[in-house]
Amino acid sequence: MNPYLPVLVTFAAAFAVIGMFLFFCHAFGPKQTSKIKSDPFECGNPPSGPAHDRFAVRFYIVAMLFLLFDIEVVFLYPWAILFRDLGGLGIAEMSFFLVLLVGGLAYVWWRGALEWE
Amino acid sequence: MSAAIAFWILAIGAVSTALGVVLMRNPITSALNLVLSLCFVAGLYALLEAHFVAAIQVTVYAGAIMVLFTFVIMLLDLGQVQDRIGPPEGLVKAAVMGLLGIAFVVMVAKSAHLGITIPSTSGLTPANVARAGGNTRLVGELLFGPYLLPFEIAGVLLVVALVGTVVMAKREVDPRRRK
Amino acid sequence: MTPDLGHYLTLSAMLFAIGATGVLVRRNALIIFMSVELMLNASHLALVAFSRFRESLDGQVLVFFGMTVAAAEVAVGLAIIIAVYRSRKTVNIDELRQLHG
Amino acid sequence: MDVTGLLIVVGKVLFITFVVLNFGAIMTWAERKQAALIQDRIGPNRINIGGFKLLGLIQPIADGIKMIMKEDFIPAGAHKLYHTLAPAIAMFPALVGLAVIPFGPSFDAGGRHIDLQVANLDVGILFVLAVSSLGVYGIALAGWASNNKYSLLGTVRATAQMISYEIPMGLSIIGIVMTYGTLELNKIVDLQGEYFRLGGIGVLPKWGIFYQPLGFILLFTALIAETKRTPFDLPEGESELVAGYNVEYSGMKWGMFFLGEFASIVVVSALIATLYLGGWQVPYVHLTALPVLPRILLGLISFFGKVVVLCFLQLLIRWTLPRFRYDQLMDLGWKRLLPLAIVNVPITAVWLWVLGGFKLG
Repeated sequence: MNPYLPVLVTFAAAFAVIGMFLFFCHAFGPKQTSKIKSDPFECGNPPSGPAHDRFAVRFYIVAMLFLLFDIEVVFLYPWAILFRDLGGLGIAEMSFFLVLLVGGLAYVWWRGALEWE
Repeated sequence: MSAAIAFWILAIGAVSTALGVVLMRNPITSALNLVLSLCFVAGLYALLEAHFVAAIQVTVYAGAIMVLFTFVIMLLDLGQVQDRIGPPEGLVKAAVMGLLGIAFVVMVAKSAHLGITIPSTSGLTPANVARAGGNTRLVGELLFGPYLLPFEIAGVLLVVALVGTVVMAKREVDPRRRK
Repeated sequence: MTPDLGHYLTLSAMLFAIGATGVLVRRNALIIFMSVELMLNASHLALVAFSRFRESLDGQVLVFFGMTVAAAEVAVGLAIIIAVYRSRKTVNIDELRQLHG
Repeated sequence: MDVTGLLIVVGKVLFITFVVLNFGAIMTWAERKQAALIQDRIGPNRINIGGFKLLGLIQPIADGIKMIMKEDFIPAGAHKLYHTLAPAIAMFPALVGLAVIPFGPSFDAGGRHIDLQVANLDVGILFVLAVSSLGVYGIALAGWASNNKYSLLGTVRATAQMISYEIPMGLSIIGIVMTYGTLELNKIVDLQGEYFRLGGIGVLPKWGIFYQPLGFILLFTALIAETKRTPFDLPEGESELVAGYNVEYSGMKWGMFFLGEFASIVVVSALIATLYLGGWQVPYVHLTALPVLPRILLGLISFFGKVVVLCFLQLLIRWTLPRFRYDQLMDLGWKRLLPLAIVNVPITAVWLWVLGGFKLG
């Protein structure tokens, strides 16, 4: 049997559960809207300022670093599987890569991109 | 039979969401359509027995690259910006491009000779791959064997990208610019 | 009827054509960038299909490198888009024509 | 088409879905009871059916009914579709995460080999990583679609936190993959049934935690951060952000975020139990040599016992530690866990070489 068939069945079950929940909350709850209720909730104060403001670029830097490091992590997986078979050669191959990785991290750290406050 | 059904569902899903990327006005909708499209293509990879590539397609492409896109759309507050295809000359351009695209697809479909088989080079049928330790293992063996140099160069490329992005965005981290 | 190489190539061509259309008709730099990713993805699909039907895994290794390049490209490209947005307050490529001859 | 095989698959899927949802619901009760215990209170004890209170165990059912009967409120200016889609996406990874985790030993019945694992994929553990990396979109959409600045702030914090801790998470699993040489979780569990031998006698099971004590701590920390619970609950910091990305949610949609959160605690526990604590293996008992029924029972008890202990541990952490500041959170992720996870790779290499499972030549 194709190994992905059970995965599809799991997805179907998850969709069914989620759909059921969404249907329930749509079907059984009351519906009473009012002007005040529809306002953005800010602890009872009248809402102030735009809801969609631009936010600090530091968050973007985090996302960017995440993307690049994520790729590096994915690079390590096939190597980790083969680790025992590759022996010393594998160590040498990965040392170079890890030195690059650590170098990149050290640079980012040094430039202060990891500083938060 | 079930492979054919899966192929058609995934293919229709991939194409319709790809159309969504190009046709939808809201950038967030485009981005989400692209995420879906990438996931459908990952499903096709799985159908083609490329398990490792399918997994990293979801992890890296849908789960990291597209997160970055979503972040930028939210960061620049572009979610509300409605982008039009453009004035009449834009529509003409769209129509011409669409026709050219259809012509291209027809050309490929005709020259690909539906039903053709190409000679196997190393006999790595899915059954043989499973016997030799699985798809991920064999891809790894290629990666750390004949493709070692490209692998290390890719590592260098990533570090260059890391340095580049930090330099580009560094002005923002400058403490003087903070509120 | 099991899907064969031709089906996958045709699908790949369709995705590529859709992406190319997006690059040429949209004006929002981010959506153009996403369309580029769509084209790249289409070519990856062709590579994986070839790899499966040639029964060799080299195509998948190429896709792996392709994704690495895509990640690096997106990280730098989006950093550029942000930098442009900060100085020009727009990501509409029609309004960004300083380098226009 | 093999109908019996398909039915078995459907049965296993229903089982894990049932387990995740019910464990998740019971966790809400356990959390409140445990908090009460720690803070010297009584906790939920009023709900009863015909006078039977069952220690307040009926509370989750009452909560569920309450949430269903509440108004499904979508604020003005919100994006209706995405507002509805967000909790669905957020809950999805928790519901499918258990699909590749073996929860019991395999056995033969009726001339058929049955694995107590829904799907045995070639990429195994990468499937969990791939699915969980998609959960970010649920949170991102929730804040973006709500048209509320506190939601958006919570969202930005939550996504930045989740992606920051995904790196140490992926890196610390590398050590396990190096040790066992495979991504398939059933093989990893099988290998954990062997023993470190001293003078020919098996003294210690080859569990991941004995190979990877550092990796265990790193992964556990990173996974707790992924579930966004105290001390990592900044995205929901009530005192700062009202409630973060779920401010504008009510009724069952709100419940889906929280059921998803509790369900992901269960998935996290199952993953840690599988990778580091031997999965369904019972130390010093050779399960595969036992007859079918005791084998399955012991395996299930062992696996779910470990899951319960790990869930309990997470609740204990939640009620013991105060919330981090955001800069501390980011520092922990990028400046502590990430370097440690990188260092863990050479440490593992040396350790495996010392233990003799690996040769340089």
